[in-house]
Amino acid sequence: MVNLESLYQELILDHYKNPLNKGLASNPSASVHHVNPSCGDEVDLNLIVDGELIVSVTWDGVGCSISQASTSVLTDLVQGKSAQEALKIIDAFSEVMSSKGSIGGDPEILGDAVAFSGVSKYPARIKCALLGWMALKDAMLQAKVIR
Amino acid sequence: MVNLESLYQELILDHYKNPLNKGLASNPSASVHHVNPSCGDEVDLNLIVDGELIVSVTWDGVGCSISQASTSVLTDLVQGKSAQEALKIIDAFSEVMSSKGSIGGDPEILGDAVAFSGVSKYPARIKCALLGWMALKDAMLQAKVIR
Amino acid sequence: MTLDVARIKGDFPLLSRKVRHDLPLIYLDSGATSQKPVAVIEAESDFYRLHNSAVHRGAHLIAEEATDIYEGARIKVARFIGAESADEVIFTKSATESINLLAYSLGQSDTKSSFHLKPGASIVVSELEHHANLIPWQELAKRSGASLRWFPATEDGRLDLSNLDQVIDSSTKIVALTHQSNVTGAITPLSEIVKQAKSVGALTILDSCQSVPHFPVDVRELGIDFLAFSGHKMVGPTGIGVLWGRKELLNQISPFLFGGSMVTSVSMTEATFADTPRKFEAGVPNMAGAAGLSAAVDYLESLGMEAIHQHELSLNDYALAQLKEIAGLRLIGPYENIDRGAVFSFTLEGIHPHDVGQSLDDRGIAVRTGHHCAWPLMKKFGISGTTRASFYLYNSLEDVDRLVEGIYETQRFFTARGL
Amino acid sequence: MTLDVARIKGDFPLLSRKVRHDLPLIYLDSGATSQKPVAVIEAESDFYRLHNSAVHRGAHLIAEEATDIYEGARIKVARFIGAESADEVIFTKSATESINLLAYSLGQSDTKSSFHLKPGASIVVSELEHHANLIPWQELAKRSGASLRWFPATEDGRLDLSNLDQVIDSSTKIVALTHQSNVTGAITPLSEIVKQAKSVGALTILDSCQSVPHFPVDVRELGIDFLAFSGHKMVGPTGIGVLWGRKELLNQISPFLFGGSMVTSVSMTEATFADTPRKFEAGVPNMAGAAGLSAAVDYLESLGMEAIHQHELSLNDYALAQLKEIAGLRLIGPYENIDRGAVFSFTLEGIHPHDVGQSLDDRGIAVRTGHHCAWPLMKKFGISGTTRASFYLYNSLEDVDRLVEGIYETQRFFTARGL
Ligand SMILES: Cc1ncc(COP(=O)(O)O)c(C=O)c1O
Ligand SMILES: Cc1ncc(COP(=O)(O)O)c(C=O)c1O
Repeated sequence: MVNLESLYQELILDHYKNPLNKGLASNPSASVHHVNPSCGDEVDLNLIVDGELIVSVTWDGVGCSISQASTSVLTDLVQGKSAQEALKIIDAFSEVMSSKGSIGGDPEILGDAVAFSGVSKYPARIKCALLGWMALKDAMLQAKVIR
Repeated sequence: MVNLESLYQELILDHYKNPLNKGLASNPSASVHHVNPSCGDEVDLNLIVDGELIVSVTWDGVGCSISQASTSVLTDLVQGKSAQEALKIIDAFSEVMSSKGSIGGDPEILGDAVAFSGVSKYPARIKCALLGWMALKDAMLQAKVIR
Repeated sequence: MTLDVARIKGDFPLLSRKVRHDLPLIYLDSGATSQKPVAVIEAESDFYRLHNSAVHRGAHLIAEEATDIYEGARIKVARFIGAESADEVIFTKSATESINLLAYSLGQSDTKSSFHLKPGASIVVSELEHHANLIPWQELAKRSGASLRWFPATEDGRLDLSNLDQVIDSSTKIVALTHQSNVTGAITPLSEIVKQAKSVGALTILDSCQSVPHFPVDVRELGIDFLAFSGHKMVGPTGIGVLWGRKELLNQISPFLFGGSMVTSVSMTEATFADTPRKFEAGVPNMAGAAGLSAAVDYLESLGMEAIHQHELSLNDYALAQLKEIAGLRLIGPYENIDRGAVFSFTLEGIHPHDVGQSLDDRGIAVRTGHHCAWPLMKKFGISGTTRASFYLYNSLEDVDRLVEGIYETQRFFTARGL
Repeated sequence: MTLDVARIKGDFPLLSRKVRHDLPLIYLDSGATSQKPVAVIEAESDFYRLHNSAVHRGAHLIAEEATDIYEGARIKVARFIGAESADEVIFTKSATESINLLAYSLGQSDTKSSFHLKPGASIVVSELEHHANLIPWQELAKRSGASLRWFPATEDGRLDLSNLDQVIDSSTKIVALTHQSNVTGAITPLSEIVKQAKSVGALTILDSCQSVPHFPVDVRELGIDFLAFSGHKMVGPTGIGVLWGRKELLNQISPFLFGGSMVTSVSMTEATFADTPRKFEAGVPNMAGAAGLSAAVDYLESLGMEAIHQHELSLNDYALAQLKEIAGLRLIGPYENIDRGAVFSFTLEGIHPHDVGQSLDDRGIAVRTGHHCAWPLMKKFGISGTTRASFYLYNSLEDVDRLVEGIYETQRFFTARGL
């Protein structure tokens, strides 16, 4: 049984208080707006690519600590990676989220995002954790760097 | 507990085999068509009045023994009565039908129609027994001999 | 017999009821609604006792559990009918709602859609339809100006497909047919119909109220577009039905009921809608009903749909042989045991169906009488109604004997009284 | 306290559930759905065990019993809300369906009808509406060309009626309002509104999802035309709702769902429809649900609706006094215990509602978080959601203490972590 302490790890609340890459950069290659209709959390995300390379992911949004922190961690993680690498990271994170707590996630791939593995025990919060990640996937599709 | 024998009394089956006043008279004061939508039983009924007096009630129809016999008994019973008297008979019969078997009915008022008292134990058949009776009431309303 | 009926009867509490004159009940009215095994009854009550909470809404443990149960039911139903994904399964209150949902939603298709209905377009049904798969299309035809066409019924109560490509032609947008007639038991041969519908670009909609409970149904194999059925006829609870549809179609058509849990955003003047299945499930759904339906699917699968079908074929053989022998009995439906379910609608010379039903009821045999919500079919056969005995997985050959005996006794009773 | 809450809790099996960390459950989410007493659960299962059969259809004893139970439920509900006759009570699957039924049916009113909607006509709602009483009217406005108007919400989450006769004017055909807000708990003062609606000839429709379960409601006293509510919020089963309407109006408006048991005659091309309530209840209904709803009404009446109301007023007094004291807590709804139900929506400075809900859940306290299907109201208050604790007849003063304690602990937990 996960407890509150292990769910709200320091890293998560730190990103919530001091989010990275918040504030939308101009002239994005793709720009998306995603909502979690069950709670009203929102994220706007701007993606700038150079060829296959992710140059910058900036965002703005309102929402709970989980959705905001996980978007912050994500944007930091994928900066400078190729679109394919980013997609692998997103897929790995999605797998952790749908594992009901059985997969902790590989820190080599997921970096700080492993801190969110406790969320997968709380079905109602999974969508929070994935909000920014699904937005980025969508943006990459729009920018045609993945299919 | 009513049994089949007491439900299907000889009188009922006799009227079913040899219905009275079947065949519609022409030039009616009022003419109605009633259906029991749950089983498809139908009755057409023509009423001829002279002032307040019921001169003739003729009918045609298809349906089960209960609906056909009870219409036959009815038409015989009200012939020559005043509309008010007929209404009293109809109300008395309706009361028996909604009594769930607790009221047998007054033979002075209901005549042969007391034979149908067993029907009130079978909710699904009450509408059969009342089909012609409700048609006559409707016809009397249309002919404006009752309100 | 492939099913152990004695054991199965024991699973259904109602079947040990005593009825008139303290007689044991012989329940032959499963075409109207089936009885429920203990497992289904307890799935509902366990939901209330342990997991009741509003799905998709709460921020707490019980709400998570309720959501798991509800979405688990969706996955189970999807597998049961061979759907591509659970998103293709929409829970409604009944087959009636499922079909009306479609009729309203398709009626909203905009002018650019290939399903847009206008004068000149046609909707195809049949003379065998239950009112639930007839009146919604009559009303849609009226609203849209499209015309309603139908396959006639043959003498033995099957679809007359002799004019297949005149009935379904290039004007046809919708073909909505029963998969098994609730009156005659005839099972609709689908492959030619679906082929023709596909070739003209029409949608095929199947009313499978009387098929999904009785034999294996695989929506992908059938090649149809939509399918509707009710839980209560397949040993499941009342108040829950299913609409299955191909996902790309469900995502194209408009929502039907509007309210909570089906939106992506809402302002005072405008709302945008979620994808299927959410967009079709406004409001707090029948969660206990879904739990019960899930248990019903488990129950049916534990027996095996093919075994249930074989069981009904055995009942058919046994019943048809005896019913044929009864003088004055006219079967409304096929006499041969091919492509038919264990449903026997009949008339008895000189005795009205209502009186037949009453007499059988007096002997503990529960049947249905009347037009069976298929009034046009009655008119076609020139009758005002039939007596219908419909069998299911808990009925035995002895139940057939009791019915046949009851019919003979009924004839004797009324003949003795001069009918 | 007027209710013996300890004894009442014992009637509700789910309330003795243990949740996270083996804590006893404190259920404060009755605004989403209520828990069910044993009497309701057993009414449903008894229906299946003893009386299950298709109502209005069979020719046999069990069908008679099922019909008696189903129609008995209708009579009971009619008395409970003060209807003139049982014919005024229509069973639907939910309040959501009830309201959509009205929106579709009224939208069909022909041009001669005084309810006919066309450009220039208006429909009135409020900023406090649940999506179920908002989106159906948005859609009707779109379909008909009528305009949608609304009463704004005041700072304390009530209806702002200061412009009553500008909002409801001679163009108004429909006034559809919530009787008690599911977010703020504010109870709508009806007499002036109904008077104004009557004076302009508009229909008044009440969404009483949050009122009928909580205090005495008498439709004749209120002078309204239609009323909608759900069984599952009033200790009844899921999958059953009610639409009440004045009989002469119900007989005037068109049916909504088409199918079996709602007709007087049917041919291949045309059908004619029965009177209310039959014409609105196509198909085999949720019979077990009706049996359960009937038992729910019995249960509520055994406690007394006035006693339930007084109980909630005591909870209000107790809760409001403590919630006021919590620094950083903003109540979305009235602070004073006048015309409000025991529903407390709040935000906590610096902590998102989702995180509040998660923390309370971890302490065994079940609340709801988010927009509560009242998104426009959230926008009005400039927030993305609230945490909502909603109380009912089985909640005690101790439950209030647990909530308040939980809020303080939540604040300490997150403050200690720098929020
Ligand atoms: C005020 C209000 N109206 C309508 C509804 C919709 O009720 P249901 O989902 O039972 O149809 C709800 C509950 O969710 C409500 O609180
Ligand atoms: C063939 C058929 N279609 C539709 C229906 C309607 O089903 P329900 O009343 O459960 O909506 C029935 C059953 O009554 C049926 O037998």
